Amino acid sequence: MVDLSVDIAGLTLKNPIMPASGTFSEELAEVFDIECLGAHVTKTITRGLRDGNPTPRVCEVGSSMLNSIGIPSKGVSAFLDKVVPFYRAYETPLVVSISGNTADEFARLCSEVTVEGVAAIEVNISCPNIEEDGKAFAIRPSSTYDVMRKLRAATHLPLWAKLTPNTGETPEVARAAQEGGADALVVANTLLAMAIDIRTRRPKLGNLMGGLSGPSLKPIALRMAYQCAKSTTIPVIGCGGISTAEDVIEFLIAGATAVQVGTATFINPTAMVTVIAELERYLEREKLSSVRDLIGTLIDEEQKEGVVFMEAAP
Amino acid sequence: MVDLSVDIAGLTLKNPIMPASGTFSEELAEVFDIECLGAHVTKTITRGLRDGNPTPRVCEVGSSMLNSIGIPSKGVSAFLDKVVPFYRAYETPLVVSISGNTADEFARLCSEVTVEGVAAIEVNISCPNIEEDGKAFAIRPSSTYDVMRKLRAATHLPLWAKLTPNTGETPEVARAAQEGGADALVVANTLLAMAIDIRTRRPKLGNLMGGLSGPSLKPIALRMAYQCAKSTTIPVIGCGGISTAEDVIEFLIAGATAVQVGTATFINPTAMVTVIAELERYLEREKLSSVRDLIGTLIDEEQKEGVVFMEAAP
Amino acid sequence: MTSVLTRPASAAGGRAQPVVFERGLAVLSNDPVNGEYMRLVLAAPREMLDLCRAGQFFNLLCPALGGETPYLRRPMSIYGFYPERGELHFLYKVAGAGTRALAQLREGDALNVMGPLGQGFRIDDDWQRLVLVARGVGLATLAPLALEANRLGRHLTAICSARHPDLLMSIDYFRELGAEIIPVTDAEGTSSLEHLEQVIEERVAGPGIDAFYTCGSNRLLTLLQRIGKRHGIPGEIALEQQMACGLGMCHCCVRPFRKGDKTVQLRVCREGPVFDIQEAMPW
Amino acid sequence: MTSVLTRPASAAGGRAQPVVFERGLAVLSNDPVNGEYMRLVLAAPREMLDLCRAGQFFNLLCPALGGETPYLRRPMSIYGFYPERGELHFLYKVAGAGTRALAQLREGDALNVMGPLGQGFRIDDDWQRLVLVARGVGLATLAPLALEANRLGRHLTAICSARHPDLLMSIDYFRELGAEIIPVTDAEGTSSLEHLEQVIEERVAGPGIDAFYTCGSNRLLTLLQRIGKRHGIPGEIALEQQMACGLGMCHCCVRPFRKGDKTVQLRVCREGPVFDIQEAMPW
Ligand SMILES: Cc1cc2nc3c(=O)[nH]c(=O)nc-3n(C[C@H](O)[C@H](O)[C@H](O)COP(=O)(O)OP(=O)(O)OC[C@H]3O[C@@H](n4cnc5c(N)ncnc54)[C@H](O)[C@@H]3O)c2cc1C
Ligand SMILES: Cc1cc2nc3c(=O)[nH]c(=O)nc-3n(C[C@H](O)[C@H](O)[C@H](O)COP(=O)(O)OP(=O)(O)OC[C@H]3O[C@@H](n4cnc5c(N)ncnc54)[C@H](O)[C@@H]3O)c2cc1C
Ligand SMILES: Cc1cc2nc3c(=O)[nH]c(=O)nc-3n(C[C@H](O)[C@H](O)[C@H](O)COP(=O)(O)O)c2cc1C
Ligand SMILES: Cc1cc2nc3c(=O)[nH]c(=O)nc-3n(C[C@H](O)[C@H](O)[C@H](O)COP(=O)(O)O)c2cc1C
Ligand code: FES
Ligand code: FES
Repeated sequence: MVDLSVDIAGLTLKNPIMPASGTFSEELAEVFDIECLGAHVTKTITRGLRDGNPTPRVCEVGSSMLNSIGIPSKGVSAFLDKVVPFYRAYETPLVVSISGNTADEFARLCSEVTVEGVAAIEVNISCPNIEEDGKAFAIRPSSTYDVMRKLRAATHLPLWAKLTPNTGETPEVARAAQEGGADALVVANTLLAMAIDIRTRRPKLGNLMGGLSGPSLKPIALRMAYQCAKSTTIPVIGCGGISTAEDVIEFLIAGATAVQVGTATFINPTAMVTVIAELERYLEREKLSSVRDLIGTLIDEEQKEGVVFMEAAP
Repeated sequence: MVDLSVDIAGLTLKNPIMPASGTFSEELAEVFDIECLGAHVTKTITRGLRDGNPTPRVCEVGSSMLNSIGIPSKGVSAFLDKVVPFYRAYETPLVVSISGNTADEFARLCSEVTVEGVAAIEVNISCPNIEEDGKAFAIRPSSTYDVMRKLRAATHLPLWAKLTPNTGETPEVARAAQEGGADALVVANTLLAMAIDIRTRRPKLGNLMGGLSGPSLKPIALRMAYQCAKSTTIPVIGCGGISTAEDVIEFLIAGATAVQVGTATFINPTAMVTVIAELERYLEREKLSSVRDLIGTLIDEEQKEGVVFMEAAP
Repeated sequence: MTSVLTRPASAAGGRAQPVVFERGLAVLSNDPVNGEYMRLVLAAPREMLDLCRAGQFFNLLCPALGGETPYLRRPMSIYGFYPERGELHFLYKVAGAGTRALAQLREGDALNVMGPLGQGFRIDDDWQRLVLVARGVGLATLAPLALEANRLGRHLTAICSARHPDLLMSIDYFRELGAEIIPVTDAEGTSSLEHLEQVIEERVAGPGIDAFYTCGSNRLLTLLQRIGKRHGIPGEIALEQQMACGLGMCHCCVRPFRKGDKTVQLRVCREGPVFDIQEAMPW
Repeated sequence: MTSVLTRPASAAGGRAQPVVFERGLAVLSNDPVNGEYMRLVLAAPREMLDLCRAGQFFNLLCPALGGETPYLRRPMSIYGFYPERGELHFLYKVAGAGTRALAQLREGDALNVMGPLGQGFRIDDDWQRLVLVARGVGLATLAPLALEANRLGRHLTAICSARHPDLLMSIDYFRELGAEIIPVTDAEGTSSLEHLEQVIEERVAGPGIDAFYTCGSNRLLTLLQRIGKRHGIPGEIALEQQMACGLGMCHCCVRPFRKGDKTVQLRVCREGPVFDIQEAMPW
């Protein structure tokens, strides 16, 4: 028997596989028993009601997708009344994803979701900070640090900071998140992208632009997960284009302690179930007794000077 | 007969299709007559001799690739003695790509390549600025502006600034490039990424990380090209994942005046020839007399508030 | 995975039970129906077919065939489900990458499907005289309603609209199930809204209509909303929207609906694809 | 595209002429040679085959078959080229996605190839007694050298190394072309470096050796460098490196070489794949 459990800042997960926010909900329990997952991660909510973006909200690009769902939200009280109780029936830890357009509103929501039944709070700091220039908090180290400080003060629960790939300063942002009080980093959210229907000459998304997710994102998210693991001392949860056990292993070797599976679930609703089973078989084949023996085992000494802090390709 | 010609800051190209720096060289003339291209763009050179990065320098990721060639360079005099004369045999304008790790070295090279036979200089400001923190010049508006000012003073030739996708501030960087003196923007270079061989637990690239190019990059580069066209008044040359005439049309509709084809040439060495022919056929079918009638025709009024300056997806 | 027979209430205290299948099914046939449509017949297990309801759909993982590489699943209405014969039918129009790939499937190939999904049509006990109005591929969605009406012994009139009489599909199918057919076509000049309104008003005045069913078309929606309001006749409409998950997780498939004086966004894959005709909003 | 017969000097003042083909060729056969290798035979036009030289390679656009989606082209040495019969042969080992896809090709399928590429083997006029030493799939690269030697009327000795006698390929082929064969295998304990050195030294002392040819293996390289230096015998080695463009544009395929007291980076696809054996550096 191999040990699949991992520890994220004091929270033990029975395995390192969990869904990515926005690609999972109660409905997936109609396809398989979601108790098998390492954690349950809910769609980001905001304090107030929000409609989300105009349709079409998704489109296909190559073997990946763009989305501009926005964050439709029924508000915090509907969430506490309906969603949190659903997950109480499971032993799997519940991770609640939240967001806000100002640091104070964000922090207030953070304290409001600090309730029984919630095991950790994922703070989606990839959303626009409307008090500054509308850039996401996690684009710059300074705004990351500031918002994390306020969030830290608002809860005693573990805080997972979800970073954005739309930055040239991943290691600096990761360090700022840790210094601001993050207990773990989720790396990463979707990458801003666009697609045009050449017949209609209209954007394929109602919102003009949207976030790229799926296989195309994988090498970028993997690079970021590696950078974050190298530049901080808190656990990194990899996310981006993961759809097979090999993808998971790549992220673990790069230094991630756990991973989130997003778009792959849309293509194959039981993707996470398959990945858990195959990860277990892989460890058995490799004669590793614990999945933790994989984490951060990348052989990278030869590239010591490396490019950990270099944001420029060629 | 449709008119394929476009104007890039006073330089007329017979068609909007040209190769991307680093994916083209004299050798391609052994496959087809390169006189058919809109321009010839050479691999980035630096002033001094450089070896480039350790091997392996490329790997495949999904239907795209990573490279960490680095910038092996025989230096400026070998370039002026051997490469520039080769292209004098062609009428197609020659665009020379240069780079430097300090603004002064960069500017000096810029003036050294200002010679007869060179029609424009592409300045690859996606390379690390070693006087600051090693981040590429084009990651921040301020370093972009500073280096462009020095480059502008070093030549009378048209300056094309090549931007990096490794930033959260594309519109600001684009504006800084224009203010600093760029005559056109090339959008964009490769995106920093990584791949790991799970059997050997080593990075697939000798340099640990490398740049993502090919189809996966397209929706990201398209978004950037659109942002740049919206936020500046100089021509934008789209680049990233372009491999078909449809891709070209998407970039032109988004606001690009011309495009560069990179990785597609590795897969299909005559990709540019095919694209030119198909673009012509498309215009005929659509009864457009000039390719210029496509540029910037995206129907985007409904998204007025848009996200032109929003760097945060969902 | 596994299944139970009823769809659980998600919010209730207990754990949800798996009721949606994700499975590879064997292709029995995949043939053109006329120039524009194909019918795909899959061998499906009884327990999956027993869960199907008219108006529901499946999300199909279109194969990488013929140079196409569709990525997201494609939603397709159930065209027919036959628990006795173990068959699941789809009727589709070849539109883009996904359906072009579907069209390459040959007998014996496998196709991964997920479903049944969404809410099917409602047929209240006192709805005896049903009228469906549909055009083109919309008939695919409404076809199993005829089967259901037949099973329940209701009277069904199918007003089938098409560009040309050649394109009128499912007519024989509807007729076999005892439905009365009113074909209307552009070619014959019988499919105009004015003519349709007249035909329907005559039935309202004559035998009477207890409920309307339609799908997809904006013009038919507004027409039936108007007639329905005028005479207090209820109705339902099946709607389409771009989908990703098909399950209700991603919120990409929303459309606006009128609930009293509010507009709410509902998920076509979850609260739909069948909606109250008066709540649907023209687009 | 089109072609001329000689490779132009790139740097010269005039314009370069197209000499590299990129074309879809029909598969004539694609069969296993033994448990590990496959031979692919393509129908190729005369003007392409006339340009081929022993030691050159093609860059193959492996198809998306069998669920594989190789992206970059895969370099493959010319195993045989027969202008008279219109055939181009490759011998390959199934390794990863690209060669797994190649292995799915059937008679009549098309395969897009680009080439011939790179510099082939040199056979100087006074090199009468040639010795090639190769192992495994390296024999693919050296096979056409036997053909060339035969055409030029040179004496060729082929020392063929393998894990097991079953895996010794191309032996019949070499023999047909009048080459003398010395098979050595791990199974028989005859493939050790010591034994090889002894075998080669005997030939140097006996009939004499004018030039060595080898490929790919570090061990064979250092052995032949040593023997070559000792006796002043020139030689060539065919090397491999990851490639993208195959033409010389991308600089990803470099390896270090000794030129005098300097180390230079040369492109395997362009300055190679065949290099002077003394300039090659063990890795
Ligand atoms: C609930 C539901 C039931 C449907 N039932 C049927 C049916 O029985 N028969 C049939 O022929 N068609 C049906 N459709 C439409 C069908 O889903 C699309 O024709 C199909 O997805 C087109 O895919 P494509 O790759 O061929 O076309 P493309 O245009 O290449 O598709 C590109 C993307 O747009 C989406 N898309 C395109 N058209 C539609 C559409 N009308 N609705 C939703 N998404 C779309 C695709 O799913 C894909 O993600 C239904 C749609 C929905 C939502
Ligand atoms: C000039 C030259 C001639 C060659 N001739 C032959 C031959 O005649 N027969 C034969 O079986 N093999 C030959 N090879 C090796 C052959 O190119 C690889 O086996 C093949 O590319 C593997 O591809 P894959 O997708 O099956 O394997 P993967 O391991 O999945 O390939 C992944 C990537 O690595 C590259 N790669 C893997 N192995 C090699 C290698 N040894 N050399 C260069 N790139 C590699 C692939 O091209 C691809 O880009 C030659 C290589 C070179 C450079
Ligand atoms: C439809 C959709 C909705 C998403 N919604 C959210 C969200 O609400 N909050 C969030 O933090 N990330 C959201 N994401 C991003 C995912 O959580 C994940 O970071 C991203 O998709 C990359 O992972 P993947 O490639 O595995 O999908 C969403 C992604 C998709 C595709
Ligand atoms: C092998 C390789 C080498 C490259 N070298 C350079 C270079 O020297 N200078 C530069 O500005 N861009 C270089 N690039 C980036 C390309 O010019 C181009 O911006 C990028 O590849 C995106 O376009 P593509 O997806 O069409 O390849 C290189 C790209 C590749 C793949
Ligand atoms: S398609 Fe995902 S919620 Fe409807
Ligand atoms: S493979 Fe591109 S230079 Fe050799």
